[in-house]
Amino acid sequence: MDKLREKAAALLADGTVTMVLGYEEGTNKPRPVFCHTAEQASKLVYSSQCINNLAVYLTKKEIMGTGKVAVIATIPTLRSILQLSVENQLNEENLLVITVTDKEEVKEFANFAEIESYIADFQLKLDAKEQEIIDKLEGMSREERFKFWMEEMSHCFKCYACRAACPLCYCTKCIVEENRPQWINPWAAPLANMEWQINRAMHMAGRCTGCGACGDACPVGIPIHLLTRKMMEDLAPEFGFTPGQPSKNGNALSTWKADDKENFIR
Amino acid sequence: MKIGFYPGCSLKGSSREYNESVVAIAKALDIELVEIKDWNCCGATAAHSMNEELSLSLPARILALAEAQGLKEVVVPCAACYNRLVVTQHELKDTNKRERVTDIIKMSYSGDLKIINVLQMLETYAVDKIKEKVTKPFAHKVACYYGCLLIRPHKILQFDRVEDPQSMDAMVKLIGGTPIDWAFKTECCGAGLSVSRTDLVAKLSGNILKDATERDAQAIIVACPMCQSNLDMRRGAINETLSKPSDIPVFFITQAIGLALGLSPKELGLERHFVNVKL
Amino acid sequence: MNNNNSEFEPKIVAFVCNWCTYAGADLTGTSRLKYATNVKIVRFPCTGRIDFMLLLKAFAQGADGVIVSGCHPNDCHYTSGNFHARRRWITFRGLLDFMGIDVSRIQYSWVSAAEGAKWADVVNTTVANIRELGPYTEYQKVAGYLDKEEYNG
Amino acid sequence: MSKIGVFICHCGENISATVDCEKVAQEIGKVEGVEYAIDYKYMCSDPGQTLIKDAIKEHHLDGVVVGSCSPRMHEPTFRKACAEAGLNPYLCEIANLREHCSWVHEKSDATTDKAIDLVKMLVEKVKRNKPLDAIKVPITKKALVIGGGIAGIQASLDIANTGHQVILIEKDPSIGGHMSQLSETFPTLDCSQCILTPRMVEVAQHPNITLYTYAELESLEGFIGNFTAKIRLKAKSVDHSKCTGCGACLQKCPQKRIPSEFNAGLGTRTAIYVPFPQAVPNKPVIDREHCNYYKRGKCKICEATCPTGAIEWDKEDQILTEQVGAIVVTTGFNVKGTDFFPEYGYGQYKDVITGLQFERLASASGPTLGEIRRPSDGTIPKKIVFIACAGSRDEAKGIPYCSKICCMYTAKHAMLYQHKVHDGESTVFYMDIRAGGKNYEEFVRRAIEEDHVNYVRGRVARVYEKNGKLIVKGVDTLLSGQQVEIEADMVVLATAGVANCGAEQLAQKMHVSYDPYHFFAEAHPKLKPVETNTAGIFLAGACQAPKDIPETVGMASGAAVKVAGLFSNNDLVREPLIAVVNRCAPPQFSTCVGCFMCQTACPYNAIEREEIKGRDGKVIKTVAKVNPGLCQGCGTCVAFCRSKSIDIQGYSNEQMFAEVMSLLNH
Repeated sequence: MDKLREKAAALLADGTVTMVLGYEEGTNKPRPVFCHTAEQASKLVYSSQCINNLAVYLTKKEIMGTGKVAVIATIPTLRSILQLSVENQLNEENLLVITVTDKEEVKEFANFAEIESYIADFQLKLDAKEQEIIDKLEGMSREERFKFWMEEMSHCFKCYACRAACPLCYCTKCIVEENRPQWINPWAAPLANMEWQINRAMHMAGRCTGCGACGDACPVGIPIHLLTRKMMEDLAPEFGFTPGQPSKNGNALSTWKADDKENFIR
Repeated sequence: MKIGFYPGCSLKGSSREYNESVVAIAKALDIELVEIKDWNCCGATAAHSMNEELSLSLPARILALAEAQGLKEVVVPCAACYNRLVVTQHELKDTNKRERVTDIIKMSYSGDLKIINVLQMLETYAVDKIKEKVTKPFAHKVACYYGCLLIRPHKILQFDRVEDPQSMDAMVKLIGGTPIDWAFKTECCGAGLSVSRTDLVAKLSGNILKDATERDAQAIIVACPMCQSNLDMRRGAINETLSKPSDIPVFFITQAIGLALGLSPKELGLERHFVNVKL
Repeated sequence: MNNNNSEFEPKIVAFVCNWCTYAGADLTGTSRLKYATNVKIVRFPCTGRIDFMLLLKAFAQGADGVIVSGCHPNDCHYTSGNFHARRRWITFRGLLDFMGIDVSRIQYSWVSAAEGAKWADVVNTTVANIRELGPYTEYQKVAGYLDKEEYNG
Repeated sequence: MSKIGVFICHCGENISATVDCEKVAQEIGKVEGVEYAIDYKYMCSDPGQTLIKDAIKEHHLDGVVVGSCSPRMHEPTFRKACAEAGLNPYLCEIANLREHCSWVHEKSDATTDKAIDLVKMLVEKVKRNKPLDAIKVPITKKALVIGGGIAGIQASLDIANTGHQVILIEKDPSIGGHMSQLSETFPTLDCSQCILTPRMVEVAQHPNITLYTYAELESLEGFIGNFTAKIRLKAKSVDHSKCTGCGACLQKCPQKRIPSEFNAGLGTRTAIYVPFPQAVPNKPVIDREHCNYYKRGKCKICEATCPTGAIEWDKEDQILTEQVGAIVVTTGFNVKGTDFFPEYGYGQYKDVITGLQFERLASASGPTLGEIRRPSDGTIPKKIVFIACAGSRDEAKGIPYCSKICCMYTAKHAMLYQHKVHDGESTVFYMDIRAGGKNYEEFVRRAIEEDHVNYVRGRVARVYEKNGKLIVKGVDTLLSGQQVEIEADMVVLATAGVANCGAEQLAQKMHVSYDPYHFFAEAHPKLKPVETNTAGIFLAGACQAPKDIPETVGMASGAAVKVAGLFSNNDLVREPLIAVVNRCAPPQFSTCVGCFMCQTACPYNAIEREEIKGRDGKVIKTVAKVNPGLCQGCGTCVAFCRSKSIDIQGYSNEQMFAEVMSLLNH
């Protein structure tokens, strides 16, 4: 941990970066912190408790400013960073990515390619809890599944925390703000809520890196991250990509194969 | 090496020598033949032209038995049986047919049994063995006669080239023989008309013998009881149609191989032939 | 299933591409083949243009079934619009099914400009299927949530 | 508040027979925003159109919906009418009340109700239509012709003679194609080369034609009027600017036993070769596959003999980029080899040959200098059998279609044989004789009656060799119904005509569709036989289906006229139904966030990157931009864009959304 603080302090001190994105102690778990001075760097912490996906800030001009910024990235964060880079959202020059290895080593990445080879060793796996719910849902009849989700959706009050927490929801104008036409009604109602979630999931198809930030962010605990997660599991074998690793040229929906299945088409 | 074995009626009757030679060389080549228990007629009778359900159910039962007896692969020396079994397996890929037939035979049927003819058995499991065990090379000029049932319908059997097949020729080369290039490899011998229209059999088989002799073959090699009996048993009738009578013997490929392996003519049932075998 | 729906007339919207299925449906007409009146065709330039939201909107607006149809693979007027569409639908179906939305109410098909008869057949069989399934009240109830204050779970 | 005019057409009885048009008009009249609604017997008629024009002026309509036949029928008609009345044509929409309603339903209220819904749907759309202007794209007035057979030659000459530039590429070292291989041609028996070679020379000398032999299409991009073709100039290893075509090298080349393609494998050629004496250009190329130097690194005898030092050993393929406005594909066909026929000996009998090989035997420039001699032993066959439909019209062989030319050339072959071998005996086995064409039937009769060719109607079951003879076993199904067995010296198979090798890949390169047999597909079987479904790409000759010389030449001229027609305008007027990326106020400038996923989704690479710069010239953001020239308007990007920043004119999100809503909300 000291190594990390030293590194951050150094970077800020010699002006390599104008800010370090990291974590500090929070009420019950570490929370994001923006360090602008070497002193602030002493607050930095790093542990498996750090679950916020800091990549979400990297597309926010108001936070990033124009100078170079260092980000202390967990594995999920690294995945998001790669996806963002594929989607032309990051400027390699102005970003310095740091992580802490299992051996407590502070690792600085020279470029995105290095990040890619680094995370290649970490497969993205569904944890038991998620798998359990998915299995439960798949065990249900279709009607039951619908009931389940409607029940869940009826709790949603459209706070869009899911959107705010997702590093890949960086559109300057989201479809829910589109009113010509009004694709999705703005008010919170089961249909509008569901339509919003379906859109979110479809927009994540082939892009989601499975960090689960959306699910964690939901104040009423709707397991929305399962929608994208499940889709990832289904599509990966179908379209031949590895969950959690960005597909360089185009994603699942912007590409095709002549022999994609069509057993459902007459 | 264990393989399931379906002899069929011919091999137990008119073509016993085929059975004897198959068993004999299998032994010599360390292939253990496991005869399917309680097997029945393959339906290569009137059945397959008279009654579809029957023509499918008979072979289906055989296949089901083999599956039930835990066999993965079955060798079927008789070309007619081989043809019926494979064709049935093909037909039963159709779900409706399969349901109907399994309902008739009241047995479970998966359809993943591998059905092979003698040539396939030899070329898959015995080539090297044969090479090493040949003691008396079968050094003769021979005409390999495949007949129709072994090759056709090609789309279904998927065995060898539909015209001018090669597998038997290869076997013969293997035991030191010289297969001739001739025209009647797959022409009709008269087949089932053996009894009802002997005259036709005489004419058709006649053409075959004629071409073989004219290209001075010393023997004809077959892999089908029907062909063998027509060419051999009907020789008298055949010779009446020929300007100059033919006395060339008709071997089963298994007999030829048997001889090459040094088995005695007796073990191979050569004395049962009508046209006596002097080479 | 709902067999008490003999009187029920399903509302079905067909999203078709301009070059194959729309033309195919024209051929159905010129061939004077008859089909059910339940289906109304919306014309798109290409299946690649068909937004999944429009399908949801159709259901929300009370459609009991939806047809999506375009050019056969390799016949797309825009060479690959239908391939993109096919991927989209593979993804979309999986998601809907996971959310318990009845994908059997969406009939995908390839109908070429030459397949007038096939179009009539697609329409008639789809109408029959939806009749069998009955009205999509399950979804419409949710959609009408704000209108009638009677949503329960 | 929009003012829509709705015009319901009875189409005589065609619509009104099952749809209550009057009621439709009334009901629509009540729809919000509909200013004027009326029904009329024939909207497309002059008075009908006048009705629309007058209404537009009188009621100041800002949108028009015509409920009539399919828009594929009269959309242009009515849009033109609107334009004439001063209304932007793209504010006019057609509700398909005939093909999609009246013709497919019985007379009933349901049918009328559906009609009303369909019109309502379009009313809702029109309310959201925007005036659009047709897009004008300049046309590059230069044509690319692919394939230098008779089709390509004809097309090139015809286009060039209209004063336009033509690039003709041919994959072989010489132009001429299959026609140059033929001996005499039916039905007049005039020498093929005698009529062809002058054309070949004309091509080579034409000021408007640039000829590239030994060249293939590498890739094709762009669209009608504006294609970019990359052409691979295969290395000839001989500098044709230096080579005088003296042919000294050909004499000296030690590799002499290479089967000659031109002689269909019956003759041989050297490794450095000119395919045939009359070749254009008449200069050699080195076949690197067989050349000693390229194989073993030594030889170079040709270099030593070449007086002008034209040999270039390490010459590499060149890629040439050309801008062209139109393309004529004339890549021709091929014939199945004898090895395609197990029943005729898997091609192992030397004296069983294809029709094309017989052409070479019969040709004065052929390996036997026009004498019919057996490939096996060079003797003159006294008995010859021709088998028509060898492969063609044979489901089992996977070629169900008729190759069309075989009946005629088989008759010709038999005739030529009889003329050359007077004591010879020829038999033709046939299924039917298809001799449709001017003087064709007469030609066949002549073969039968004057040259006494023995025609046997029936199939040949087997051909096998026996003491030097080919035994042809067949059946005469016409009279005797008997099996026939002929001891022939030679057998000629009229093997099926098939698509040329590589046709499939070429089609994919050019985005033109093809049939299951890899022949290129015409845009319409009757009315657009030379067009493909890709605008600006045309077909001629046997690459579309097997056809004879006159038909090929006719088709080639047809394609040439299409090209000339296209080139008669300076620019191409295209429908403005294309995608556009939205714009909005700074600091956003556009809601596009520049993820550029749409780039991978676009089938036409029509989406470019546009940098939005501030006053200081610094790049504020990079967003997507649609190239209106390339965009074909499929809208795949629209459905794909997450932020709905890209939309397509004429099928916009608002319009489609409104249509769907209108269909159901009642």
